[in-house]
This record gives sequence, C-alpha cells and structure tokens, in this order.
Amino acid sequence: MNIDDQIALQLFQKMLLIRLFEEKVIAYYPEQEMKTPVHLCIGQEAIAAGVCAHLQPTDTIFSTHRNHGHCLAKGLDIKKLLAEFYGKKTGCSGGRGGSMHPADPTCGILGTSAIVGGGIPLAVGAAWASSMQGKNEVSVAFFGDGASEEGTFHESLNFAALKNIPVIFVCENNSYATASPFASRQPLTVSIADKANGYGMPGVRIDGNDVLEVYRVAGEAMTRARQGQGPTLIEAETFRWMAHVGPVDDTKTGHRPAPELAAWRNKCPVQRLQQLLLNKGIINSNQEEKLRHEIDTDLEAAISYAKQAAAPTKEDLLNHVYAD
Amino acid sequence: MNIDDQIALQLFQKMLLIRLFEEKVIAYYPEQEMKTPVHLCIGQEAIAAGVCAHLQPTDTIFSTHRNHGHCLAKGLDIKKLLAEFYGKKTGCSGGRGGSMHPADPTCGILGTSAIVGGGIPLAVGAAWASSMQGKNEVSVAFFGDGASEEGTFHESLNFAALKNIPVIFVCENNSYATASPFASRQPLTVSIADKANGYGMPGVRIDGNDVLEVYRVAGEAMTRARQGQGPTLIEAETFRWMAHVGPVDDTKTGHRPAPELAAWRNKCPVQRLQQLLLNKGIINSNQEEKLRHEIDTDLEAAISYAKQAAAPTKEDLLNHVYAD
Amino acid sequence: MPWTTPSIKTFTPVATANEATHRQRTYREAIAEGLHDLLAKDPSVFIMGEGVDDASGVFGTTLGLVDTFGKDRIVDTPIAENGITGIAMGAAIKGMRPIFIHMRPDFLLISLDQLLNHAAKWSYMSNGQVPVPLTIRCIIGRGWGSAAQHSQSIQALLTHLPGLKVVMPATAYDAKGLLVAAVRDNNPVVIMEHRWLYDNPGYVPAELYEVPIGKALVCKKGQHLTIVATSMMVHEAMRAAEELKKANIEAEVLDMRSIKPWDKECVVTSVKKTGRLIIADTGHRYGGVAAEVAAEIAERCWDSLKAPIRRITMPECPVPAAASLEELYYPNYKDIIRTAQGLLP
Amino acid sequence: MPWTTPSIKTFTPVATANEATHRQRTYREAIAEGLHDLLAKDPSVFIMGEGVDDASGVFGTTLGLVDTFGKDRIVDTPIAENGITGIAMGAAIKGMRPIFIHMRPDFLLISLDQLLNHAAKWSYMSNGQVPVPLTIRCIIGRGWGSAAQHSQSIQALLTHLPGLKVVMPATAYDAKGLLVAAVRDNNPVVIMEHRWLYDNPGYVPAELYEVPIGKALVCKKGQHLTIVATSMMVHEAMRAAEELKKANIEAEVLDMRSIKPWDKECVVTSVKKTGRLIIADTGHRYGGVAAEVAAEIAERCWDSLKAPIRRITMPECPVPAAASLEELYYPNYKDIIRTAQGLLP
Ligand SMILES: Cc1ncc(C[n+]2csc(CCOP(=O)(O)OP(=O)(O)O)c2C)c(N)n1
Ligand SMILES: Cc1ncc(C[n+]2csc(CCOP(=O)(O)OP(=O)(O)O)c2C)c(N)n1
Ligand SMILES: [Mg+2]
Ligand SMILES: [Mg+2]
Repeated sequence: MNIDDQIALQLFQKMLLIRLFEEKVIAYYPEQEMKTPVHLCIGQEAIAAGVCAHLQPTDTIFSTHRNHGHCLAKGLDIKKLLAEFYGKKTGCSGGRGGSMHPADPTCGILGTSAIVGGGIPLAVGAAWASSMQGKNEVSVAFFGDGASEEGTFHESLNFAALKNIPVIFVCENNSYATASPFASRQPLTVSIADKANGYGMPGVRIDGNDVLEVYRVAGEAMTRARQGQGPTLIEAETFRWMAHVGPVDDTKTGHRPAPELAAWRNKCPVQRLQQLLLNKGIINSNQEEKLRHEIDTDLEAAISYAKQAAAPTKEDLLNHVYAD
Repeated sequence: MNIDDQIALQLFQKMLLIRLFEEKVIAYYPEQEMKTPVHLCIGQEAIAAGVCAHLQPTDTIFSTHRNHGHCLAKGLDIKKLLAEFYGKKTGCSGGRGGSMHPADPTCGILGTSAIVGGGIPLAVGAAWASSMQGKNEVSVAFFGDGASEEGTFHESLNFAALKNIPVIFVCENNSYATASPFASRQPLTVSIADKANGYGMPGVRIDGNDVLEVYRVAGEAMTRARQGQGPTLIEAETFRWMAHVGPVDDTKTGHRPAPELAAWRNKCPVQRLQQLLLNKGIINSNQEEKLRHEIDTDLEAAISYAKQAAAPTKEDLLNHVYAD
Repeated sequence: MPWTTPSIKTFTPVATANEATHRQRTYREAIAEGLHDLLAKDPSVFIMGEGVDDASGVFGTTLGLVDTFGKDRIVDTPIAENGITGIAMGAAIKGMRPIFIHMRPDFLLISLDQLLNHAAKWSYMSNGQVPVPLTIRCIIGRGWGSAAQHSQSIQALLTHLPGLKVVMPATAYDAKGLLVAAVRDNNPVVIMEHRWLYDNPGYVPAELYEVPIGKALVCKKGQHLTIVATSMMVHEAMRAAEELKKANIEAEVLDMRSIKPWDKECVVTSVKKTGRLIIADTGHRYGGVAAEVAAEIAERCWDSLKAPIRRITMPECPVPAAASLEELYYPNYKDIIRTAQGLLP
Repeated sequence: MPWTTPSIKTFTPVATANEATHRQRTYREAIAEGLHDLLAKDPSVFIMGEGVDDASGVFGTTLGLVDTFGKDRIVDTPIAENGITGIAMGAAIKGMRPIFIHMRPDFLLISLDQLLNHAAKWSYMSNGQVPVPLTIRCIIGRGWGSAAQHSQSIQALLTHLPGLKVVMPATAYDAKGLLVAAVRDNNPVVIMEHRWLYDNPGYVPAELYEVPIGKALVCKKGQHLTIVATSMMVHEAMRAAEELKKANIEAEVLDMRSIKPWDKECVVTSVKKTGRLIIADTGHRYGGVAAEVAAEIAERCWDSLKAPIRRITMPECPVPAAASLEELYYPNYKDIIRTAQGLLP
C-alpha cells in the first residue's frame, strides 16, 4: 500500500471509530446511566480525523462542548472517555468533567471548556508556550461557527498573528449554534475564513466533509506553524446530524428543516471515504465489515468497563480544587 | 460665503474651541484643583469636529477616556464640562464622573465609559434603538486603536453589520495605547480599516488630521446610515501631542520618541485648516485673533464659574445609585 | 432529554394560599404569559438572546412569541455575551426596554464588564440622567452532569458591587410578578430563575401584576427559628419546615425573593421573634448571599439571637459532573433539618 | 501627576519589628526586586500585560526588566483582557509561569470568564491533572477623581467561586513575599496591590523568601478587641490602634494578607481572646470579604463574642469622582476608632 493509501485507511479508521462511538452513545443513552449532556458530532468526523492525523501526543488540542470526535482523533482512550460519561473515578477527568470537560495530558488534551469561544485563547497560549520553550509543537483550537462571534476569537487571532504563534484555528462551520441559523448571527456576505484577512493571516474555507481535503489543508497549516510562519484559520463547512445536545433528531422537533439534514446526510464523510477506499481497492467490504466489528467489540468492552467502574465518593468531592 | 466655506469656518471654530479648551486645562491643572485624570486630545481635534458636524442633538455619541474633544464638538457646554472636572454639583455629571465620564442627554451624550472598548456596543445599541423606534438618528462610537483589540469591537461590528444598524465606528488611530506602540499590539501587515471587510462593511482609512477629509468621509457614512445602508468603519490616522494622561509632554519622560512627535506637530490639524482659511480669504488674521480671544474669554469665564460652583456634599453621595 | 424533567416537591405560599384554588399556571407558563403581555402592552419592550425564537423557546418560555410579535421584537442574537449586553444596554438608554435572555447564569461571567462596570454604574456616574431599564433573564441549571460551567448560581457576583437589582423567583406567582416588576423598573435587573421549578404550578393572576422588588415573603409562620431561603432552597426549606413541625418545631420560612436590594426589615422582624436563623442559598458560601444576610442580621439582631446563625450553601468546590458527586454536592431539606435541630435546645 | 504621590502613615508589623533596622525597601522596590529575581532564577517565569515594558514600568515595578530579560520575557500585549487571560492560562498549563499584570483591578471584570470559568475550575475539572500556575497582579487605584471605573477593589468577586487564590499585601515585606509565593504556587493567584502603599518602606530581605498564602499576620497584640484588616486598611487599623491605646484600649490588629484561602484559625484565636471584632476591608459591603469573615467568625466564636461584629467597608454606591465625595467615600482610621468605641463598654 502506498503512503497516501495508508493515510486514507488510517483516516477511515479514525472516522469510523468516531462514528461508531457516537452511535454507541446513542444506543446506551436511553438507559439513563450516562448522566451527562452529550453533544454528538456525527456528520462532522472528517474534520477531527483530518486535522489530528498530523499531531503528536505532545501537540495540544482545545475543543468544545462538541469534543468527542476531537478527543478520539487525538488518541484519548475510549474506556477513559466512556467512564467519564458514566461519571466514574477512572474517567479521563475522574468523573468530574462529564462529556463536556475531558482532559488527558498524556495525549495532549489539557482540559476542555464548554464555554463557547473559551478554548480558543487557551490554544494560543499553549502554542505560545511551546515556542517560548523552543519546542517544535503546535496547538489546535477547534470551535464552532458560533464561537467565531465571541470576542475571544478576535482577540486570539490578533495575538496569534502578532506573535506568529504556531496555532491552527479550526472552525467547524455546521451552520447552526444550537438551533440558531448562521444567518441570524453573522452577515451572509462574508465567510468566517474571510475574517483571517483582517489579521494578515491565511484563511481557508474548505469542504469539511472531505477528509482528504481537510488532511491536506491542515497539513499545510501545520507545516507553516512548525516552520515558524505563524497561524492559519481553517473554516471547514460541515453539518451535524443529531440535535445540538442529546441523541435525537432535531428536525423532528422542529428545530431545523428536515430537507437540509437529508441533503447533508447524502454528503456523509464516512460513507464518502469508504466508497473511495472500496473503489480504489484499498479495502474490500469484508475488511470493512471486520473493522466495524472490531471497533464495536472494543466499544462494547469499554461500555461494560465504564458501567462497572467505581463512582467517585465523598472523599473525592473536595479534592483538587487547588493543585498541590 | 459659500456653503463649503461656511462649513470650513465652523469646523475651524470647533477645532479651535477644542484646542484652546485643552490648553486651558493644561494652564490650570498645576493648581491641583481639577482633581481628575485628564486625557488630552490636542493633535486629534479634526476627527471630533469633522464627524460631529454632521450630528443633531438627538443623534448620540459614545466616547472614551479621551472624550473632551468629542463632547465639545457634540455641543456640551464648556461650563458644565469644566465644572465636572472641578468636581462640582453643576458639572455635567454632578461631579461624580470627572473628566472620564461626562454625560448630557440634552446634546446626545448618554454617558461615557473609560473602559477601553466599553462604549462601542453602547453606540450600536443606541443606534439600533433609534431604528426600532423608526427615528432617522445615527450613533457614533469614538474609540482608539487600542480599543480595536478588545472583543467588544468585533462583537459590535458583527452585530451592526448583521442588523444593518445606523452606527458609525470612528477609530482614532494615534499609534499608541498609553505608551504601547501599535506594533506591539497588532500585526503591521493590516490596518484597522481592513478589518471591516470581515464583516462585509465599508472600512475607510483616512488622514485624521485633515478635517475636510474627515468631514467628507463621515458625511458619506452618515448618509449611508440614515438611508438604511448600515454601518461604516472609519480609521482616522492621527497623533496625540500630550502624554496619555496629564498635561505633560511624554517624549520628555521617555515614553515616546521625540522626533515622532515633532513630525506630527508639523501636521497640526488646526494650523492646517487655519492656513487654508487664511489663504482662501475665508477669514483674515484679525478675525482669527478675535475668534481666539472670544473663545479664551468664554473659557476663562467657565473656569471661574467652575471654581466657584458648589461641591457635592454628603446628601449627594448615595443618591442615583438606582434611578427612580 | 431526561435532565429536562427534574421534579421537586412544591408548596403554596401563605400569601397566596387563599387563591390556591384559583387560576393555576406553572412557573414556565407564568413567565411565558408575562412576556407575552409585556410585549403586547409596551412597544418599547423586546426580547433578545441566543435562540429566543427557536423551537425550544428558552425552555418553553418564549414559544410562539416570534409568530405574534415578529423577528424585530423577538431577536435571535450572535453568541457574544459581553458585546450584546452592551448593545442591549445601549438600546435601553435610548428608550427601549430590552429583555436579554441567557440560558444559564454561567454565561453572564463573560458579560460582567458591561453589567457591572457599565449598566450598574451608569445611573450613578451620569448623576441620574441616564437610567438603564434593562432586564436580564437567566436560568440556573442543575443536575444531569451539567458540571462546573453549566450549573452555577452566581447571584453573589451580581450583588456585590452597587447598581444592579437581582431577584430570584421561587414560585409561579413570583416568576411572573417579578418579571413584570423588573421590566418596568428603570434599573438593570437580573432575574435568576431555576430550571427545576419550571413545572411547578401555582396561583397566577391573569393580569400584569407586579411583585415588588426588595420585599421578602413569609411562606410559613413559626416561632422557633427562621429559615431565609432563595430560589429552589425555598422549597427545601418548606419541606424541612413540614418535617420539623412533626417534632413540634415551628420554623418561620422566608422567601427572600429579591436578593438585592433585600428585605432586611422582614428578616429582622422574624429573627427578633425566633432568635434563631438559618440561611439556605443556592449559591456558594464565601461572600455569598448567605454571608451578607448572616453578617447583617448578626449585627442588627445581636440582642435577640439565641444561637449562632448557620449558612447552608454549595460546598467549596466547582460543580462536579458525576451523579454520585452531584448527590453529595447540593444541600437539601435534610441538611436544613439537621442544622435546625443543632440550633434548638 | 499629583495623584501618583498619595501618602499614608506607615507602621512596622510586629513579626518583622526586630529586623526593622535592617534592609529597607519600598513596597514598589520590593515588587520590582521580586520580579527581577524570579525571572532570573526560573526560565519559565515571564511577564505580560499592557505597557509592562514602557517608561512608567507599571508604577515603577517593571522598570528596566526588558533591558535585562528582553521582549520575549517582558511582553507588552494588546488590550484584550479576556482573551489575553486565556492566552496566559494556556501558557501556564503548558509549563510556563506567566505573571499577567493589569494596571487596575477594574479591568479584571472583562476577564472574569477566563479567570472564574476557566483558570479557577481547571484543576478541579481535570481531576488535578492540569494545574494552572498563573499569577495576576493588579493595583488598586484610589483618589484624584479616578471614579467608578478606575478605583475598585474587587477581591470579593474573585473569592466567591472556588478555585482562585487571592492575596493583598499591605507591607513591602509581603509585597515581595506574597509575589514569590504566588509565582511558585501551582494555582491561579491574584495579587491585589494598593497604589497608596507603593512608597511605604519596610524590611525586605534580599533573598527570594515566601510569605505563605493562607496565613494572617498579627501586626499588634491587644486584648480588648480584634481588628481584621486588608491592604491599606491595615494601616488605618494600626493608626486607629495607636489612638485607642491612648484611651487604654488595646486592639489586636490582624493583617489578613491572604483573602482566599484565609486564616480562620488566627482570627478565631484572637476573637476568642478579645470577644470583639471589627473587619475593615477596602472593598464593598454586600457579600464582601468582611461579610465572609463576619459570618464565619460569628459562627465559630459564638460563645466568646461580647458585642456584635462590625464591618467597615466602602459605602453602597460606585466610587464618585469629586474630591468632596471621595473624602466622604473612603472609610479611615477615624471610622475604626468610632466603631471600636461603640463596641466597648
Ligand atoms: C459563552 C456561552 N454562551 C452560550 C453557551 C450555550 N451554548 C452551548 S453550545 C452553543 C452553540 C455553539 O455553537 P457553535 O459554536 O457553532 O458550535 P456547535 O454546537 O455548532 O458545534 C451555545 C449557544 C455556552 N456554552 N457558552
Ligand atoms: C479595559 C481596559 N483596559 C485597560 C485600560 C487602561 N487604559 C486606559 S486608556 C488605555 C489605552 C487606550 O488606547 P487607545 O484605545 O488607543 O486610546 P488612546 O488613549 O490612544 O486615545 C489603556 C490601556 C482601560 N481603561 N480599560
Ligand atoms: Mg455550529
Ligand atoms: Mg491610541
């Protein structure tokens, strides 16, 4: 297999993991044991996979309320993540964070904010620290279209451009913030990527459902960052399939128009790459079946693990308010 | 006198009033009776005069810590303003605001914030209210280059563009925020006016020391706003002659390079228009002398008034925390 | 979503007990009706906030308003809490009466500069010339792992500096009456609602009545101790009082209603009678509302107090996500009962 | 500028009285020296903030540092308090120890989301995996008409929610020692300095010593009443104590030093002895530091208190500009004396 094919296969594996992980959450959520608000990223997997494929464990990412995909793509263990959703001591945040606040420094996840726009400056600061420390590391800020309306977006881009910081701003534009459409929040005459010009920074708008394009464009941004050429803003157009929060279809509840979702379902990023891999003979359908099965087995094991793990108790409540 | 000449003369009168007002503050400040931190606008008079010449009393302005020029240009009475500096009951804010917080709703000054970037959204909101009320009023946000770094700048521009609000953003770029040069705060590859593009809004960079240019460009922005064509961002390049705060020359204290100030002193906006008026014969030097004298007399009278006015007392301390 | 259907035992406040058989509405409906009628009556009132016109309608409180009043008066906004607060305030000082809605109080932390350095100070700084008739609504979240950034009850941060008014309705009656009072007030008023009270029914008159800001409510009379409570803790206090009654302890339960300004006279009168005070607040302890009430009443009722004043608040840590920790985290009627028993001889 | 030279009567704290003849430095110099030596010793320490490298050098505390350490470690920043706080925090969690300086506490209101929703909660939310070794310095302004947006002392807003540490040095010794402790602490620590103390001299050792965060200081011993004070109010309290001494009243004066966590034991011990307590804080009253201390001590020292606890704080209005109003606004030693006399038989 040539290197491009290998990469494509790895991207597929990551996207599939994310998709199946989210579907597993949907399957088990009705049991009401996962007591945490879940913001599913089905439909948006290509961005997490394509961007994180370029990252080392020492590179950092900062995500949002909608972080499952980013965390999995960055290497967070599914057991740790699911145990967190189940509020367990062995969860990646000891059960204190729930689905909105995963942390795992061993794979470069230095905590997650669910305040819209809150994580963007953290990514700038972490990348700045890396360059002050003379390390060749980058940091990625993942955020939604809604977050680009917060002042922190502007402040972060200005500072990153000013100081030439090795950070990549990845805006997942899924056209909605909760059920509020883009047109209610930003002028339609300009894109989010256009805003990069105001900081003298490259801004690229891409098809966020095309993982190979994401991979390519993110790669260029990483190269620029690692070579000291500063930050890049990537706006990746995509769509979320499920409701803003919870395992439901919100076109049925009147939050979004059903035809819009239907159109985007036809642009499924996982399906798209799978078709390509099959067409090119990089995998065959048996292998694909097997891969799905393996992932499913792992996920089932992780669910069992998470369910059986011990919950934090009274002794845990008050510790770590302050670090030692 | 034709209309253009009349306007030029009025602009000159306003600029001269501002200049002489600030010089009067400098003259009396050492007495230490004006117990308020003064942020003088000498060198920047053309922007206040050129913009406010288009405004009615019902139009509103929102200024900053450096507000004297804007307030005078908008018609705030010199007695009320000086009494405020002297901390008197008859000051425009009853002595509670000092030089940083003038207010006078009768001339469209609905309060002033000295929080950098704090007034920008207020201007957007006031203009929005006017349009909701079906009035043909505009609002102007004056702010410095430093304020364009705050999140409120971005948030305000986005909202104003989105809702097509009749507000004019006037950034007085004097290259410094306190003693921090522009290059320490924003990438040099882009201007502040450039940022307007990111919101699909016209952004114009002009010579802020050329009052006729300010007047012309502001007029266009007002027309757009009043005709329902939405906001404009004007970046006016200028320079302040005095220290950030207080009646001193801060090139002598090492805060800024002396040659830079010297170069800008040669671009004095008052001098420039005066020369034009003299050359064109719109005024002669006698008339100019007389005008200066009249203004000075008024200012002296206002100073005496302010000094003699009554200070607020214990009964005043706690009132108006809440409006009735 | 399971977490949208919490349940809490409710009660009928003394003051409205007679009308308890009359017109019943839930806390949610009371707010919805108040908003509708305020909009219908006063053209300067309008609603703004993220998603106020969507199919969830801010937990059902703004549902349908956009159909009646249109997009110009029910304004969906970008996500930019500080700037938008300033914009709302700008509209308020130019003659409008905006109601700016946040889904959670937690997001107000972004807007504290506009709230505290601007809105709260504007009347004073302008010598009373420029009032700020701005209403902010926000809804306290709790439970289902909402965790540290989506469960806070930050009233103390809003009350410390002078200039804002803060109210916390505990009943359907107050939810509407305090909303009406807030919108008609010429000052910035923050209404902190509680998500767990939304389904509670209660007496709600049809007209646009006001519950006066600054006045507390005696929910139950009693002579052995006073319990001053806020928001959801009023219900915990009432439940505790019921249980205590079985042991012949008569607690007087006061609903603070208005956190700032607050009704010192009402609390003083009660404590002068009972000599004992527990304050149960939904917020944190350090410098919280309970601290203020405790400090003030300890001074004013020095001669009457027979036991130390006790505070019941959230513990000294951020809100954890795990259900096992949430359970330990939030104080409830049992804590009130235990504390009350400790105070009595 | 006239307002840059306020003057205040100073004192020598008991604990360092013996060394009072030793090495003297002003509060300003103590900070400058602390910053310099921390930078020299630890490459992960750096300074950032608006104008930190300019010719004023943050009221003289950072002067010359840029010449020694360069622009990469003494970083002038844009004006964007919330974003820059997040950036500082991002650097902190990636192994740096930033010292972010604000000229005034008032500007922190813009950054409370990053401070309180992020920095303060990060260790807890991440189960202790991601500490935030971030130091914030800010300098309380006062006087010369600085008015409502440039004179605030907002410690209570920083202490209410769990997760931050807050210290307020009242002496040159503490200015350096608390700075060193803050920078070495693995948590976000806000240092609130007071501009009026900058010229005060005091004993300052040359080495990088730490004043422990969480411990109070007994400035003067006494048996008749306890005065707990913060920042500049410590000096007012000492002056009041001197005057009271003339009337044979011996006040015990405690400098809180650390506002959060605070030294309950020290205050309890003192109040158990004296039975009377005044708290004098530079901040506001409602839910302020004084409220917390009053509420807590009233509970803990119930059996020892012989008189009600009194709070001395700023009045319930924003800071006015006029000199005539400023004069009335700020409480001073006279208020402490009057209050003390009211408490004693
Ligand atoms: C500061 C803040 N305001 C509001 C919210 C509530 N909220 C949570 S997610 C969200 C929408 C975010 O939209 P976007 O950034 O586009 O991300 P998406 O959910 O589409 O991935 C909102 C408004 C929040 N968490 N933080
Ligand atoms: C939010 C905030 N941060 C910091 C300050 C302190 N400060 C007052 S004026 C100023 C510089 C402002 O620069 P600019 O906006 O360019 O206005 P200029 O003074 O040049 O007119 C600063 C940093 C403040 N008042 N508000
Ligand atoms: Mg989105
Ligand atoms: Mg400037």
